[in-house]
Amino acid sequence: MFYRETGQFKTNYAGDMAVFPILQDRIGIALILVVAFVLIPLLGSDFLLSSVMIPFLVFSLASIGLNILTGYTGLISLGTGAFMGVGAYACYKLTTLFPEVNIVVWIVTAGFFSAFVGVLFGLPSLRIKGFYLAVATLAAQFFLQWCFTRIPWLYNYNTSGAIEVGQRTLFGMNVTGPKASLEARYMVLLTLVTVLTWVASNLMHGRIGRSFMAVRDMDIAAELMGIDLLKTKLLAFAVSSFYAGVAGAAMMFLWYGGGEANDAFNINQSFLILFMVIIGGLGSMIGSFFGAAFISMLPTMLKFGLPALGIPLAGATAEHLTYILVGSLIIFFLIVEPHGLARLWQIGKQKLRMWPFPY
Amino acid sequence: MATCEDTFPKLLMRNAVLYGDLPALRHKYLGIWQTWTWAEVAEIVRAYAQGLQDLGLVHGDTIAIIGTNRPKLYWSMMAAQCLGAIPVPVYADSVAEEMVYVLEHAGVTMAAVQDQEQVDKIFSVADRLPKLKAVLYDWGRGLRDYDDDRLHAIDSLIIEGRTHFQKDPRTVTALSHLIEQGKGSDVSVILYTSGTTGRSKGVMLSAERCIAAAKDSVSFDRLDENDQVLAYLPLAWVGDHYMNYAQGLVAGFCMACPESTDTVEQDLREIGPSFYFAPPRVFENLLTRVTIRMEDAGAFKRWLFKTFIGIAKNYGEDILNGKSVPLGGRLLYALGNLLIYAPLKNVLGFSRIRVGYTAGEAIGPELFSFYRSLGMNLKQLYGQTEAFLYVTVQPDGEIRADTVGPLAPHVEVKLTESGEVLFKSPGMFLGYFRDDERTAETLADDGFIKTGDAGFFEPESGHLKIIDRAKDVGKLKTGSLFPPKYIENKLKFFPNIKEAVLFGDGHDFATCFINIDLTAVGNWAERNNVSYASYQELAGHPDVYAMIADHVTDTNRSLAHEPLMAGAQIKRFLILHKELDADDGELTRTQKVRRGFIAERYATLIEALYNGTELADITTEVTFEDGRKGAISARVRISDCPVFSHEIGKAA
Amino acid sequence: MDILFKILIDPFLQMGAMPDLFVQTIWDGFVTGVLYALIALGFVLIFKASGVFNFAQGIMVVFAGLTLVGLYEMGLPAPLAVLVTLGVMFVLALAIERVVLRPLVNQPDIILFMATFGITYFLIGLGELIFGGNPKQMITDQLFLPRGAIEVKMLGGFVQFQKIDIAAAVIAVVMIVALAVFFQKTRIGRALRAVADSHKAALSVGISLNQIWVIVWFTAGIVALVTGIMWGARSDVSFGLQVIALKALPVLILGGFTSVPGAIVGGLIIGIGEKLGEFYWGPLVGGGIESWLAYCIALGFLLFRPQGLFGDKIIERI
Amino acid sequence: MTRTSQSIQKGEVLLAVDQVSLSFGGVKAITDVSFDIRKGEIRAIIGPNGAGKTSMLNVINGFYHPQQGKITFKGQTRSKMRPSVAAAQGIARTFQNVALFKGMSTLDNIMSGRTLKMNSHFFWQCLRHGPAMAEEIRHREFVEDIIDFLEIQAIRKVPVGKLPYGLQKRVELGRALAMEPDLLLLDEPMAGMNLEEKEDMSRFIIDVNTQYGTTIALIEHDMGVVMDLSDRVVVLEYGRKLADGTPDEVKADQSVIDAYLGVAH
Repeated sequence: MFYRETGQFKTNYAGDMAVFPILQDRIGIALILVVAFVLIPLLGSDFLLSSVMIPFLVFSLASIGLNILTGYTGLISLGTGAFMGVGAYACYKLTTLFPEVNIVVWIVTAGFFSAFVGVLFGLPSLRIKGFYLAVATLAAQFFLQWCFTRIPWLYNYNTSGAIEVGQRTLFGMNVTGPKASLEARYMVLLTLVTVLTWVASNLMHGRIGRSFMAVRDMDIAAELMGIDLLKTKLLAFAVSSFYAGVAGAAMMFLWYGGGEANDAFNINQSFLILFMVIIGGLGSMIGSFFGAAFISMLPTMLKFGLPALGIPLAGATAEHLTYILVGSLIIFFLIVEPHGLARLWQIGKQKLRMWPFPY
Repeated sequence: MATCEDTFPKLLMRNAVLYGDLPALRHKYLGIWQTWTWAEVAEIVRAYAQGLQDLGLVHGDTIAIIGTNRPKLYWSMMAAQCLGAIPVPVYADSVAEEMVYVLEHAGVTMAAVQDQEQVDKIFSVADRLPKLKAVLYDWGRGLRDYDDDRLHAIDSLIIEGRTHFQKDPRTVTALSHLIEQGKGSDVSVILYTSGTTGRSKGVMLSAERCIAAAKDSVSFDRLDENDQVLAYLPLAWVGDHYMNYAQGLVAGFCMACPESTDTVEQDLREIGPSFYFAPPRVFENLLTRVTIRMEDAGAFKRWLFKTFIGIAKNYGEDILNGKSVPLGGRLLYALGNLLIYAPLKNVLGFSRIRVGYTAGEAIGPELFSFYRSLGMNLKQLYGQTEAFLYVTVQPDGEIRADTVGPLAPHVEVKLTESGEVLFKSPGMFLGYFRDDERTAETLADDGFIKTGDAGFFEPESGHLKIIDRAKDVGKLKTGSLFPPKYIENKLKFFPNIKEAVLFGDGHDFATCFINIDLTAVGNWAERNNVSYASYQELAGHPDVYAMIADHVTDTNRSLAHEPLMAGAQIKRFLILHKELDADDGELTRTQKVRRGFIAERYATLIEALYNGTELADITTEVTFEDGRKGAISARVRISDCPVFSHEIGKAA
Repeated sequence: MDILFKILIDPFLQMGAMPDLFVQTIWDGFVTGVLYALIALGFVLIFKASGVFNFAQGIMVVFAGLTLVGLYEMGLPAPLAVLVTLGVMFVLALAIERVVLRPLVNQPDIILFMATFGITYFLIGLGELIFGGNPKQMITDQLFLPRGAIEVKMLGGFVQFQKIDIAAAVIAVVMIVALAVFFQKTRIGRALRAVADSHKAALSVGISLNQIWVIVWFTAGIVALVTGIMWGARSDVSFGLQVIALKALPVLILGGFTSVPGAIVGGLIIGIGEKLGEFYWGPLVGGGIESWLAYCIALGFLLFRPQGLFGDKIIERI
Repeated sequence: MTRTSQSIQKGEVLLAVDQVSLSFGGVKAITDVSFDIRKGEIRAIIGPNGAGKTSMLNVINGFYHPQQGKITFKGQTRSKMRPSVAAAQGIARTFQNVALFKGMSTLDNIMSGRTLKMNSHFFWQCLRHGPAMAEEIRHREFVEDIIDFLEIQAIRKVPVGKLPYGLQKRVELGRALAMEPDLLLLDEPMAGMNLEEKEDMSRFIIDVNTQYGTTIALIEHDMGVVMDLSDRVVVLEYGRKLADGTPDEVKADQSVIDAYLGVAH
């Protein structure tokens, strides 16, 4: 309906293969970026930044990671939480060993560490498929979690046994630690997410993305076409874990500002992110964002929403109700649209493009 | 400068200078719109011409052009014209038998064709084309192991031309010289009209006249090098040659060729032409599909669509014609434009159309005003191949569905007492190729050309109104006027009716054959879960009969309101058991009804229409896709319809 | 060298040195194994019949246990409480079939898998809402379960057998036998087995797929209840249990998702294996390895037999 | 478009199957079968169901590993080989029941056939610029030729899952062609097609063979088609070779008539 595609034709392949070939889409993206980069930091309340946007961004990053593995390559993983953990602890060690190096550098570098670990635990994926693999990844989850708590070196022998985020600056501005302003942390995080999303979508639109999906859709055919299954799957694990790692590091340093593995990187975290991917839509970048938004904001909405609606809640009861609601909502969504919010979005968009026709 | 170009090659060279870097031609090929600027096209055409010359194409030779709208075929025309040879575009979908008549009659020495299919056709009849020296193909798939030394790839010809230029530069100037010498008075192209009667005639057109005519219409519609058109109509049809080829070269606008016949719609949407031309049939099918697709929409959307189309009906045309419209109306229309019209035009690929024409047949008033009311500047023109199209044309602001407008610039028209329209026009033809007899028939002694159409000028507006083919306008025994096509068009506006053929001349009342529209009725059948195996079965279905009967009755009612036509209401009709088909000779290649032929072929049915029987048996020979012949026989039901008296328009 | 000794030799010397302790460990492992097996069993039942990877099995155990205790605390006599709990489990099975399985029929496995996550969350919330989040004591005596321990003097030391553990083992065996009979002898049982092979076959036995789902989920519910009681009796009834319940998963990869005997053997291997590991090798790395050892055992195992203990070899076709 | 494989000339042996036997846990699928495929020919493998035709293809492209016998391709002899390696050496195939990547568009499916030929660095892939984009475009051009060749422009961007069966088969052929194979294995390319689709498909097969000089080995049930298309036919029955020769020779062969043609008609 708002689409005016008549006369938008491509005279070269670069244009035809663009990620957003339609003008109106490019405009839309531009608007979103403006809102995210300018309006929110200027006008957004602390509450919006701290309890909505920052969690949302961190989870988006994580679910993009898992989506690359599960959505695009068809390998289910229940170890995302742990891989995030690897990122967080790697970043912690790095920045304590080399405090002078810019923290953002370390947050990204941390990703490579978890990528490496991801590859290690991805090795079985050649022989194991489906749920067997899913369970196998639980090994990673529990083993790594155990390491985080049992190897004091990882948390610098803090008595708390937790990561304690120190003061770090970027362009002379505090971006981590207690003194860091919400806006600063938000901007750093947002930039990270934007860039990494762009990279991920580039990868998925190219040769690598295609071989991932080939493995997902019909691994035998893929192999007979010369796609090396092991290499491809391991690459998927690497990329996926990289994103998870960065997300983990970002979570610790830009959101939590310190914390302990058993709370931050436990099995539930892994499940939560798997939810996001599935509710959001397997094999869809934008789906990862939808899923992250939905799952990460739901509890907040309930906690503050229900009282606003005049339903008085004791903290505990709210907690329980949230569980019930989340559970029911998940089932509900799976029933309405098993292909996730992304599919809904897609259908809606198609309708707009075809308006006034139904298809 | 603008005056001296009296041939198309000269125009091409001019454009190469004037609009060197502007796009001249686009072709959706290999997934993207390959684009050539005027300069590039000129270079290619020159090289191509050289190649043709080396193959022995000379001034006065005829070269057949067979295929869909593809750049290389247009270049073939240009290149041939550079050498003073005469391109003869031929309908690509004609079966070999039909094609050979034209090729034979035109005595072609070469043929530029699209692909293997056409090559095979030509070679299958090669023995009857003694002069045939070479066959040039655009798309080489499957031709790899053909060993016929007459076969050449157009590409390789162009390359050879280039190498020849490099080898000896004198040829370059020689060619330029040849182009310069081209005389505007020479025959520029021969267009074979698939005559509604008998064998098709080769209309010879001279370059200077073509260009003169094109210049008039270009300035009339203010077309310029920034316009863009989609070339999707048959090369052999005057419509394409005039609108795209001639006007394109004169105005220097860009012509886009679709990727394949089954992607035209998509390509239209991508290109978004600013100048658009289509026969009424196209608009008709489009509207039918729009209606069908909207029926599948949700209740709310359907309501929205209905309401705002209604609003458009009320205000749309007036707004377009610059008449005064109440503010409320304008606001509603603006809203409708936001919600429905603009999006709809966008989906159809009409958003950018500045000027749109329809011609070739009278267009149903409702159909016509539907598109106009959307804010699309659709106009009518009346023309002929012999006139190189324009006889009359509607200027902006003077648009009406029921007329074809006042005279086009520099056109003279006079009417015989029998009402036949005669004209003289800038683009008028030189005569029929190798057919002086019929040329004489067509030319009135004072040099005017007979159109064979009956019409009259509306006194107040001076617009020409075409009723029908002069010889088709008949009288019923009752003495009242019987213009079949006029009534057929009324019928054909119903989405469910694809084709209608009226009979009545010399009878005491009017009757008609109906062809249902398989898409529309089929869709209806689906929604009312009426199951059917074939067109024949669906056509015979009682519910379908009932539905069509309603349509006919409505038509009668509207006829009753028109003094001239009231007598010609339809008393009985039947639904044909098969679709009328060009391959069976029932339609022309431009999908016009061949009344006479049908009358013979279905004589038994016509008889039944008048002798009052309920059922009639018929056996007809049909030609299948692959050219095989077979026979189908059927029992056809005939149904009666109420007629209305003129004064009150109630059932008599 | 020294480290190699610590890993490869030393533990076995210890075993030899104190055989009574060794036996003790084995026994503990055995009992835990039995309970793992029970959870896995419920899981296998469902996977066989409805192809659903039921993540909720663990929480069903907790939920069953909680309900039982909760009802008792509300004043119902124990036996009645048991009956009512069974009723609840049945209603639960019905509800799941109606609300979750039926609408999601023919969806990809992963979707159903996720749905069971939904169920898990729902049950956690519901359970805590009704019975509160804090741990409860299992009503051992009221259910006539033995307390205390038998000390057996053997191998130059004392080995302690908790009565409740023995009971657990016995009951587990009884139930497995019962199930086996149910599957082999009864009409429904046969139908269930048929379903595992092909859904058509089941219908031919004259039972609708939906009924079958209710039945298996209910059966799984019963198994859950028993497991809940046993676990509860050994430690206490709390949501902490669900993480332990995850241990059923490695058991499953070991035994294969569809094999009942696999579940049992797998359970025992995992149970014993991890106890031994924890006891003899754990100290080397600072203990607590129970949390992941099971998975690593299973994983290592999978690499050599991807189809699990009792699965058939997979021949890939095109 | 095919780089005609270096050493081997048209008419020479491209692939030789020598005394190959294959069995699954005791069940014999193929019993010492030998035959060869010459460069540039269309070779048909026919036989009743369960004659081991598909297994034969699977052996040729390394998906199954024969217990005995050896395969010589382009002069290199091997008994075991990973499918991906076989693909790299220039063996492509289509499948009996279409094995397309359902989630992807026609274009992407065929593009994925180019994977082996693409090698731009991961770094550039991340940016999707410079070398990566250049490479992407280069191969897009190549793929577009195939799309044009197979006349599937209209469905270029349609997810293959939505396509009718006949078209899917065509896309699959396109994907195989994208690999520029020296040897193209077609497993029942016309199964479940109507007459018109069959005619199209055989036209494409012949065109591929003549245009690109690709050697083709195909399994097909439709006797008429096989006899028209192929230069030579090998007949299998119960995993054994029954006959081998030109269509006419095979048609004339008594054992074949009894075993196969007999029952077929």
